[in-house]
Amino acid sequence: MLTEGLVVVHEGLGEEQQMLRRLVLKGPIAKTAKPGQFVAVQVQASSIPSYDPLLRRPLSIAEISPDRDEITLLYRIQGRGTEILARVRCGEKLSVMGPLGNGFSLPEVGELWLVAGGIGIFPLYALAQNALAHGLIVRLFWGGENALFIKNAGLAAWQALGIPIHLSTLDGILGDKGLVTEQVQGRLSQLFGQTRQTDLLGPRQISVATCGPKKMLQAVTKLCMHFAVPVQVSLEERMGCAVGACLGCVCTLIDETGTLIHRKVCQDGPVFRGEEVVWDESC
Amino acid sequence: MLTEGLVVVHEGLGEEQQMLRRLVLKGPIAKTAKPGQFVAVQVQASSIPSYDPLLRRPLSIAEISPDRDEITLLYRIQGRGTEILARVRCGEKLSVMGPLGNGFSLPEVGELWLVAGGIGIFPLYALAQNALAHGLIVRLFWGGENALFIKNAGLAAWQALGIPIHLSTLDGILGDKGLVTEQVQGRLSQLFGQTRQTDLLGPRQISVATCGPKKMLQAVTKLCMHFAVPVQVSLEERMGCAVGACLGCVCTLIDETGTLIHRKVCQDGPVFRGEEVVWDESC
Amino acid sequence: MSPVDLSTMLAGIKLRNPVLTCSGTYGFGEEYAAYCPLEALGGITLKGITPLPRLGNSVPRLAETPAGLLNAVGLENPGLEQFIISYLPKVREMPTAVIANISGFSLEDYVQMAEAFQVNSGLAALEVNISCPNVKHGGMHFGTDPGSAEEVIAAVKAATDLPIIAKLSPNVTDIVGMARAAQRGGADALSLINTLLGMSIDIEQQRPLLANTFGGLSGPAIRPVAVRMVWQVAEAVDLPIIGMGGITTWQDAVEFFLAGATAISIGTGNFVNPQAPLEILQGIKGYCEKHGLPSVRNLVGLAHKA
Amino acid sequence: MSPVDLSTMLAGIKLRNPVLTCSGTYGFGEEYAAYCPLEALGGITLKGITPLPRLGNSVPRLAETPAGLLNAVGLENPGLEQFIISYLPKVREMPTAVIANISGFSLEDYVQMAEAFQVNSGLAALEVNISCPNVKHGGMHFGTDPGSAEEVIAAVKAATDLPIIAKLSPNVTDIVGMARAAQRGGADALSLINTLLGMSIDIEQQRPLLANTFGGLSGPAIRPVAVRMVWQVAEAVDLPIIGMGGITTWQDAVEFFLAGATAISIGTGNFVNPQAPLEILQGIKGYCEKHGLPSVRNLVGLAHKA
Ligand SMILES: Cc1cc2nc3c(=O)[nH]c(=O)nc-3n(C[C@H](O)[C@H](O)[C@H](O)COP(=O)(O)OP(=O)(O)OC[C@H]3O[C@@H](n4cnc5c(N)ncnc54)[C@H](O)[C@@H]3O)c2cc1C
Ligand SMILES: Cc1cc2nc3c(=O)[nH]c(=O)nc-3n(C[C@H](O)[C@H](O)[C@H](O)COP(=O)(O)OP(=O)(O)OC[C@H]3O[C@@H](n4cnc5c(N)ncnc54)[C@H](O)[C@@H]3O)c2cc1C
Ligand SMILES: Cc1cc2nc3c(=O)[nH]c(=O)nc-3n(C[C@H](O)[C@H](O)[C@H](O)COP(=O)(O)O)c2cc1C
Ligand SMILES: Cc1cc2nc3c(=O)[nH]c(=O)nc-3n(C[C@H](O)[C@H](O)[C@H](O)COP(=O)(O)O)c2cc1C
Ligand code: FES
Ligand code: FES
Repeated sequence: MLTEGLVVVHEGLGEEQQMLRRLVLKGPIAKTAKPGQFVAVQVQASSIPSYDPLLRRPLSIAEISPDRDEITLLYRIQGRGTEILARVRCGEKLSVMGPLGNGFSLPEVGELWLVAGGIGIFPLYALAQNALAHGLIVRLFWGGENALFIKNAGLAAWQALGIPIHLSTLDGILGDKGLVTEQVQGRLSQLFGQTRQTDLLGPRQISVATCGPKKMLQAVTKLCMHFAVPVQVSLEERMGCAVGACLGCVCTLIDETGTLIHRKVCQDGPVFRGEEVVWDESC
Repeated sequence: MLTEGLVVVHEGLGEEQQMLRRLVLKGPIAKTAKPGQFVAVQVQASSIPSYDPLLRRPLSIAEISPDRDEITLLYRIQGRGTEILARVRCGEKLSVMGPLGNGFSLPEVGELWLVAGGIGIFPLYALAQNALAHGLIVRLFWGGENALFIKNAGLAAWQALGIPIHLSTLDGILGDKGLVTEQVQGRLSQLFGQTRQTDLLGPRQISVATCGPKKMLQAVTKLCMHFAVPVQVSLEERMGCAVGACLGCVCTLIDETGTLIHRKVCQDGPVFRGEEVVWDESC
Repeated sequence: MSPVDLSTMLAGIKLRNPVLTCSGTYGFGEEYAAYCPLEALGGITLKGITPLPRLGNSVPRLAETPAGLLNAVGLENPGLEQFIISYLPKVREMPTAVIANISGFSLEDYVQMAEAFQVNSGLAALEVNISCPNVKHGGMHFGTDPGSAEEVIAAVKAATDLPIIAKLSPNVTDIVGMARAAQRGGADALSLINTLLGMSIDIEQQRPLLANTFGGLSGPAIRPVAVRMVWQVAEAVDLPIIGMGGITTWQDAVEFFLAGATAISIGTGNFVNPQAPLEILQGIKGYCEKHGLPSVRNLVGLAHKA
Repeated sequence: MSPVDLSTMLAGIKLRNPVLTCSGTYGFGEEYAAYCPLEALGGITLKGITPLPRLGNSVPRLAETPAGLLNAVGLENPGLEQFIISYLPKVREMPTAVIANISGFSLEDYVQMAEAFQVNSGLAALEVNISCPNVKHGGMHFGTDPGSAEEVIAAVKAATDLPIIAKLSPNVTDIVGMARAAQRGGADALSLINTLLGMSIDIEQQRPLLANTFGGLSGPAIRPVAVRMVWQVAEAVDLPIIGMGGITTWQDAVEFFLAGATAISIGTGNFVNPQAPLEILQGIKGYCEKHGLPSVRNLVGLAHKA
């Protein structure tokens, strides 16, 4: 769906040096969007006839308010596109394609662990809200560079959800010192020791949804597979069309027969089952 | 000189459908600018890293306030560049090159006739102010499409100068019906009949400064030459560098020896002596 | 005034209108259906296929450049067999003209694919890509040497009863020479242009941005080169031209018609605005009305007469 | 850490730094002096000159395109004699390396001009433009046929004791072949790239926008093509390269160094930002510091090693 999203909120998220922004768009997308889906946004107000930057920017849907017809996008100013996007003012309209791709699927029962690295936290918020609404137990593991980043990137909003939160920072000033994967590993071994998860689909089943740097997604997937914990990963790739037409954004999966296949992050993803993803860069 | 001009005023000039804008920039340019000179403006706030549109836009300096360090640019939204320029907001900064080119030269004495076609009126205002300040008699001949345009394009400001104004419109609803050149011709023949202007450099010498469509400049020049009235014309041409380095903006002149030569509108102009200009398109 | 006639003829194919979409940018037709109904289009050109399945290049496959896009997909496609089984049957149901696009790495490749596609397949035409610059050596040779171009087009022409559209590479010294070669080979129409060979470097990683090092440059940045080539070929060769290269607005499209294109095709422009084909169609109509032209066919080559 | 060494050697010329300006975009040096002091530049390349004076093409000579600029100046210049009388004497006073750029329409033209410029003129080098695409037929032939390119470079080389920089046209199938031809001819360095041949049409007037119909495309739009050609030539030919084509920021410049350019040259970028050379110089310095490189020379070709 192609719509003109009215900018109703566009503000800094936390302190300026974090270069984070919160953008709320009013439009019909909110009615159909699911957690884990994304939109492709034109970074300049539709009224500006400029071809540079040329392409839309893919941004995850961080919050969905169907009642108010609003979706929230959280983004970091990364390069030219987001830099220009950051200048768009309230009241202006942005051309938005979406909702795009397949989001996360909720487990019927049990505990949903969210594992986030850095700004990988953004798409997980909508998922947490959704999971809680469906009566699931939600637990967050979030690793970030330092306390400042985590506070600025929305910690308060997460705390407001009243769920258990396990933080990791490189300096250890907030949460544990180290990588988020270490905390996940610790808790998994605590639960299963040398064994693997057995009561699949049982009320205490644990499943994981994760988003962040590729290396982290790979590590989390390895852990989960080791303990037989189902894991969904949200991938990123450079996009052209964002609808599956250009084959620009493929990732490599391995199918049941063990053959390597390509899938489109934009259309078949961005969320995939961790065990099917081939992490080798050269694929 | 390359400077960052602070946008202190940016408003519509007259009614919206005329697509006219008034842009006041604060900066050192005002200290040195002369009537008839122009600036080359980047159409997007300097903070936007976009290469489309690529080039600066040449705009004449319509008003110069050295005391307030302000120059006024009046422009019509013509295409992509000015369309984007029109979106720049007060408080933003624009990269400006200027003052550029050679402006009009004031006659020592006598009457200065300003002949404007359409938006060719814009650069003449600063000249009128300057001429009046130097004790010259100033008279305006201005032709426009219709009354609406002329009212919107700043007639009031001209009337405030308290100089004689002769208007022409195609429909004749305001001023005479017809072309501005007809009024100029009428008045010149009235003054000189079959003769030519004789008391050159005398207190009653008449000289002309004109800006507008090429065809009009050509006609005015022809008239002036017929009556031996000195005439300065302000030319337009597409520009690349705006400083005389690329040879993109040449016009053709004929020198004393009668040979055709090229001059750069940006550096040698935009103001030339009418009699030296070769009007033939194919030069 | 009676409504503008948008229909046109291209290489014997009657098209509802002259607005097509480019191979490799429009998938197999369905992907954009939600944004632009297929029945509104004059036709679509399918992603290039090869005899054998190809996984294509590694990622990154795309890099944005000023007003342009570099791509190095590497001709990923299901291969001829899969295509015939799972896609070709659908072609008849498609509410628009469907043009298949074939690529190969040997004369035999092209012939094998041409034989597989005949009029009874429901396809409207076969576009022969002799110019995909992404795959190392791939196609390039055919696309830059007039002799081989003529040879491959002739072989394809002999192998199928479908109209043949030769898609030319802009990465040549003499585009007119290539067009003439395609004509000698028996091409019924020409597609101009494919992408310009380019690359960009990640200055932080200090290595090429694309996994494939080189990529094909498309988008508004290349439009002046595309218009120039359409103009030159239109002056010299008497074949209908499908103009493409950076078309994003109706003004861009009109530029190609005036330069001599019989139809136009939109590629990267769909990424910028998935409704570009619709808006362009409207714009062309409006332009013809404004200029009192009864048919879009009256636009073709108009600027040459000036 | 000791300051970054910005000096470099190019074809035996010692340059203060590797930032030059492009022929035809920087006049004869003085025009931009108020914006960018000449003594800050590594060198400047003068507007192309021909044996006889030329008025060049009619206007319009320029057309803006997406992230690009079309120009058809048509080699307007005062001619060799006037140049020698009124300009050459000033060269010695210029506080930077001055490279003359010569164009011609016959072998004799080139030889005549080469003979007129020797080391004692104070010029640092002679750039031979065999590729100006603006003038109908002009130069084009030399720029697209390896044989003639080799011939003209050899003739020029024999006629002067100045270092010879062969400036190549990108409008060829095989840029490496052209570079090799220039090397065989005895070129001491290569300039890559000249403009891409393009055109644009005024859809209201329904005629070409440029009086000359065709023009040369420059600016950011062509950068990916320029970087690709610099990369390809750097891999194949052992000659120093002056990289140009769309350079507007220091990041652009670094891209060319990493691709294999020994020096870079700024053309259209000056129009966008007349202080671009200064900012680019600063940026290169900062980049080298950040990456711990003692000299800008360490940047050259770095991305090939990845
Ligand atoms: C499905 C998906 C969801 C995303 N969600 C978010 C989000 O919620 N918040 C957020 O801050 N970022 C998100 N990203 C990353 C975001 O798209 C990039 O940061 C952004 O495109 C950078 O654009 P730029 O012009 O600022 O950077 P530049 O580096 O200048 O961009 C240059 C080109 O590379 C592309 N590009 C650069 N980085 C990425 C990347 N990481 N992924 C895909 N394309 C990239 C750009 O789209 C552009 O085409 C998401 C990416 C994907 C694929
Ligand atoms: C010395 C000089 C002074 C000028 N002063 C004024 C002024 O005070 N007020 C005003 O409204 N206009 C003025 N103009 C015209 C103004 O520069 C153009 O209207 C403007 O550049 C159009 O840009 P655009 O992108 O909106 O139009 P587009 O048509 O999209 O521009 C496309 C390209 O053509 C160039 N171009 C288009 N029209 C002209 C033109 N008439 N002259 C030169 N280049 C052109 C643009 O600069 C751009 O490079 C002046 C022009 C010159 C040469
Ligand atoms: C992502 C992508 C994939 C492409 N794949 C093909 C292809 O498979 N076969 C082909 O002939 N052209 C292919 N092309 C070239 C386009 O069909 C078209 O010729 C070119 O992009 C210029 O048009 P544009 O500027 O409108 O995109 C591809 C282009 C892009 C951007
Ligand atoms: C207005 C203009 C005039 C030019 N004149 C010449 C010339 O006389 N001789 C020449 O070798 N190249 C000439 N060029 C090409 C430039 O030197 C340069 O190779 C090309 O513009 C690419 O660099 P850029 O994108 O930085 O401008 C000219 C370019 C422009 C824009
Ligand atoms: S971005 Fe085009 S297929 Fe995914
Ligand atoms: S615009 Fe470059 S010389 Fe006038």
